[in-house]
Amino acid sequence: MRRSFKKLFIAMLAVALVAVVSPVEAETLRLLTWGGYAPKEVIEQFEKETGIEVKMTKSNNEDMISKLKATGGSGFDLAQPSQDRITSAQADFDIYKPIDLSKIDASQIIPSMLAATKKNTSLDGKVYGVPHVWGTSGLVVNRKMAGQIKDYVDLCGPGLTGKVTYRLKRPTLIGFAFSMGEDPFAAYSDKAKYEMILDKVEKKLIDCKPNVKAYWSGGDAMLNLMRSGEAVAAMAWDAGGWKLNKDMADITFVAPKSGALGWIDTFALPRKTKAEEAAYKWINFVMRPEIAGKITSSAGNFTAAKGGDQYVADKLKAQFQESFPPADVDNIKWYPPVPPGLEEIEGKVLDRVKAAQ
Amino acid sequence: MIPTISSSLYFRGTYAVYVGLFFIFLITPLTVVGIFAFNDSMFPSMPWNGGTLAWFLNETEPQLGLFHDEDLLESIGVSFVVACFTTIASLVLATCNAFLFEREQFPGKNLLYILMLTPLVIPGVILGVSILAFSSTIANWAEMQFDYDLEFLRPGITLVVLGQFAFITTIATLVISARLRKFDSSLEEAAMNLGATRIAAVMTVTLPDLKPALIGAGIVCFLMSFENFNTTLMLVGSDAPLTIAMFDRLKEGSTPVLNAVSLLLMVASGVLALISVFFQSEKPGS
Amino acid sequence: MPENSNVTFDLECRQVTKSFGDFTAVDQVSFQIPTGSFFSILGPSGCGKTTLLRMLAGFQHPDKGEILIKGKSVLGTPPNRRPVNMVFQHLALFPTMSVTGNIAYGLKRRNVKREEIRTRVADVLKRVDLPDAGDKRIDQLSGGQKQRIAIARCLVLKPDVLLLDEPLGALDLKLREQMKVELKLLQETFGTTFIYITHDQSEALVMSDQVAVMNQGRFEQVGTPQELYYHPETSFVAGFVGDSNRWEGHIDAIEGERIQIKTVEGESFVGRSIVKHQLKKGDSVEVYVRPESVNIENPKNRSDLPNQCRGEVISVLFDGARSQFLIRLPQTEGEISVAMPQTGEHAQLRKGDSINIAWAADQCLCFRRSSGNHDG
Amino acid sequence: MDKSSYTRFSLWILLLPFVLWLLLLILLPHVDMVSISLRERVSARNYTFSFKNYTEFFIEPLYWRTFVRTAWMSVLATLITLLIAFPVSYYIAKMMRGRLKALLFILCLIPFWVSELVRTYGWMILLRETGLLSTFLQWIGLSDQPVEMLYNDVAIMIGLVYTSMLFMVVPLVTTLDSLDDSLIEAGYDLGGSNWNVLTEIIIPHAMPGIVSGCIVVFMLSLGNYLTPILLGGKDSLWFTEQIFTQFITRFNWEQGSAFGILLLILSSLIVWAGLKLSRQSFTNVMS
Repeated sequence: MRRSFKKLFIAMLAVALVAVVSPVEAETLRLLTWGGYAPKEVIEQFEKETGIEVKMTKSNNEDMISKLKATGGSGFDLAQPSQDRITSAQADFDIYKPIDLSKIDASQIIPSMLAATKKNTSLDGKVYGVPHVWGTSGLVVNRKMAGQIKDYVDLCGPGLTGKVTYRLKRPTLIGFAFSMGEDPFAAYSDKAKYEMILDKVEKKLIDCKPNVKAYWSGGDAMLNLMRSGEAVAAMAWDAGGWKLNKDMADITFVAPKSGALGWIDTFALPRKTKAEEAAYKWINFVMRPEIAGKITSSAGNFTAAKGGDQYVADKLKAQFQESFPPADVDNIKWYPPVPPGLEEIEGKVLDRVKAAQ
Repeated sequence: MIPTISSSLYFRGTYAVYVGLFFIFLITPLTVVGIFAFNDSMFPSMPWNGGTLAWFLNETEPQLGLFHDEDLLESIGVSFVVACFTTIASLVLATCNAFLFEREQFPGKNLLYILMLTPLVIPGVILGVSILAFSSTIANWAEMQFDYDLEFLRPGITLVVLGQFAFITTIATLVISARLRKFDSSLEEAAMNLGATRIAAVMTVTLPDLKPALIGAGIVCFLMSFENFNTTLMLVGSDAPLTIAMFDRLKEGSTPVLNAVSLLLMVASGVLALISVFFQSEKPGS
Repeated sequence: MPENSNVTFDLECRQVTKSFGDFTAVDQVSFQIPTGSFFSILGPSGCGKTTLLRMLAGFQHPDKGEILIKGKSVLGTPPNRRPVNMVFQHLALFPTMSVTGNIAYGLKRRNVKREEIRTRVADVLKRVDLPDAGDKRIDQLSGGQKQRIAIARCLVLKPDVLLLDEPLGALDLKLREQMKVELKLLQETFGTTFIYITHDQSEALVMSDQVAVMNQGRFEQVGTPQELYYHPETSFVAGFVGDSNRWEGHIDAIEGERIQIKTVEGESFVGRSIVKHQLKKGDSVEVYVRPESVNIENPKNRSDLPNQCRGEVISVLFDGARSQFLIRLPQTEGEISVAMPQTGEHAQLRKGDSINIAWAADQCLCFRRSSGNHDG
Repeated sequence: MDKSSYTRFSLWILLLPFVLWLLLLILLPHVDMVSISLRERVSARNYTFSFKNYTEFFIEPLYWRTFVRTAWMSVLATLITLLIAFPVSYYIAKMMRGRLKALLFILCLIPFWVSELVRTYGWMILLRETGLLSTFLQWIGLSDQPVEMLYNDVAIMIGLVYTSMLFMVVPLVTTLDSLDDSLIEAGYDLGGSNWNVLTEIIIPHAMPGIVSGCIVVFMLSLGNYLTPILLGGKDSLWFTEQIFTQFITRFNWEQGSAFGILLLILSSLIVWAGLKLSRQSFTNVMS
């Protein structure tokens, strides 16, 4: 028996040692990204073409910043934060590395989006982001059961007790502010004004709480709630609405009256990226129109790749046009960069909403 | 209220029913998890759509089975490696600690003993957070001073192991100390008297005697590491252990593949439990 | 103890002292043990005998003094290098090993060759009369067998001195009696020097060539069992070795070796003084009389012993060969134990009978009262 | 070699790894956390010493409320666990014999062999609107529409009690097992009633087990994250969640550290008070 114990112990030691000693096989690219932005198919094609292995970690804006803050900008080789969240995080925590634009094939990218992103992600004259996927936040509504919902505030309407879901994150605050007739973006530079707006929103959200089934945090959670009928309306991303629409015609994405919130997710290099070349290769690879099309099909959102939409299924285009009549496209509110300090105020509002009963 | 004291049939009956209900309470959630691993539905919920093994074996989305779900399999691998390291490190230190506190006399021993026990009353979250904060402080300082990144101090497997090691050691120490306390130290003296050096005496006499405790503690360490969530969550890097991977999916409302993983875990734990029972009941000297 | 340079000593202690804080466990103990003898250290628990033994084994280090084995100091030698082996109080057989494993343990530590280990283990097992026990587990052995294995485990190493720490304590009475004899025989066949510590006087008296009586860290007396029994040199030895009746009193008169004592209760006894005590008239003394040295007088045929009493039987304590009468002395209400003669004489005495008892002055030992009292 | 230097040497060898572990993994991280919690961000990458993170806690009622609620729910969970576990432990320790006893005891350990996540997951499947209990209630006709039993305090409580049950049962069975039957028999023999025997013989004897079980269960509940989050849903409101939120979604380590320290102080205070009330010593109870 003693021998078997020794064997067990030695076996464990061996496993542990092998795990340590075994070198990282091929070159790897560690992606910190959103669900759907790196579909299996695309990864496989990239691996075949370059021999670089891709390892993907699903994440969201806050999580990306917090992970990179904790690692001091290491642990990942390429991240995909939204363009408005880059500069403040960079200023505070120094977690990104400037992009070498000469290594980006700019000809593949829609120039207006590239220019806008460049502008919004510049700090001290250095550019930290390149656009990738863009989309909007708005309403996902089960038209049969909650057809009356046209704007964010309608989520708090009567007869919806325990039937709606949204995130407890800053887009919700911004969206509600717009639908309550305020312009939070204009108040970005005026802290006092901004706080006043948020106070109003906070009250609204607390009053709204009985209507909430759950605060979703990941896209799939929202999809499941809507699909199972446990929720009939949600504040969510357009892509989620369209995905649901494919299976259940009653559910679709609706651009709210006060305007959908437009976001652009970017490519940003963590400061201590270990595979910078691979990261550039990946960026140039996924911005190819046919690859961009595949990503759009998987994520449900359009990309900043020139001509990417030719490869997108007609169904999605039709859904987009249905949700966004031309006037609504013009009405999209694009996020300006968040000045530092605002998120702290927002955080407290969110906490208070969460805690209210 | 013991069998030798008679009590009414009614009392005994009620008592037995109560205990029975308790065990139903204990077993139900686990049984349910296991059963729904075989439900042919996209959600781990009613209605029952008939049995299937798809959640183990199916090769394609959307009903991707466990054995083809690379992410889950990889996270099991990560958990396994982490658990191995944690177990080894905790056992080694815990054995040292047991000898330190049971055998040695030194000033401040009581204080150190209490400090040794403190991880039991530090919430796992805080332990994780504090280790994260401290390791980044050091790593940032090293980067400033020497322009060198101490990568192992950044969130990742090493830090996860360290974090788990911090509190699992205490538990292992308690298990091993309890056994060492019962150990007749004259056996060790006898060994030295028969010509063994102190180290040889410990290796040939004391450690074999501690073996059941070491195996028991090892299994406990392994399981605690494998199951840990709170501390790990704060320290995890790009390689997610199983609990973190499962939590990420659970938040999103995952498919019954999670039931499949859970069932697998239950079976594996059951086997470990049997091993430990087997070793504990083993007669000394065989 | 007489010095004798012709005899070789296996073990010699010189002025060995060991204190734990304020408490002196072993106080300037000196003794010598000739080769091949069976030496016992007898004393009540807490007298320091275990500490002394552990210093011999090397588990404790004396504060002062010198320990020599075969004439060489072993103070700097760690326990595992000392040419002594020890049989522990609870034997300390390794439960994780077989009998063979236990016996071979010390040989393995000396890197003895496998073949030789096998023959030596077989040989020693034969000598302790357990030739087939080699493959047994420790928990399969009886108490007596364990005892023999524990001794075999030490003797196979051919130590200069074997230390035994009350190894019979855990055994039941019958087995203990049997093991006493067996131990003595083992010692004789192996010819190894045994140092045996015990609080049981019978073990010490039966087995030993020499016995040291130890009390409060000191050796009170070293001698053969007979010397200790018949000629105790201190009141402690008198009280500890064998049974005794004890009184306190003072000296009324001294006539050579004969002394006249008046006890606290008022009895007058005639006793004998131990030479080295040099008692004077008026000194406080303790008086010891063994129950077995008290005669029960035939009323028709009185002896002329100097100490004569009349008393009433208040209890008959029947215990076979060790039966006693408890007798009250009516003048003083004092009590005295008297051994029941094994001849059957007086067997008819019952509670309430009155009898005459008497004893010789030589059987009535007087010692100066020591300050540290004990209940002998 | 001198014996005393020999043991000194072994002492240092044993002491060194322990002290390293204690310093590097327990003490210094907490010291560092204190120092982080005393920082306030002035501007980007520029911090100053301040108590703001602590005053924040006292000014903002929401943090207070979460704090008190967490402590209160944990105490409640501990008491409920004790009340449920005591009769069961007693049954196993004193009413059962031999194999059946061992079997029941091992059965109690089963939940431990499965991760907390799986346990909570099981309750989610049972309690959710589309779950087993809801379907069952509809099937037997007690309800005509799906019932949501998840996302409320009762669900949290069930989860907490379930998760910590084992840590109460094991110490209780161990101490009750060590109570000699003859003491109970003597209690009855001398005229005691069931109640007398329970309160004057059994409970005093089981006190160390009760206290150690309570401490562990309390700490586990207080530090729990998964159960309140997954079973509590939108109203979970748990203090550990605040800490996670500060660290992860707000990347405000300063505030998070302050909360962590406060939680640590709270838990130490409650454990200390529990020990004082029950007149037990920490070292005795925990080992």
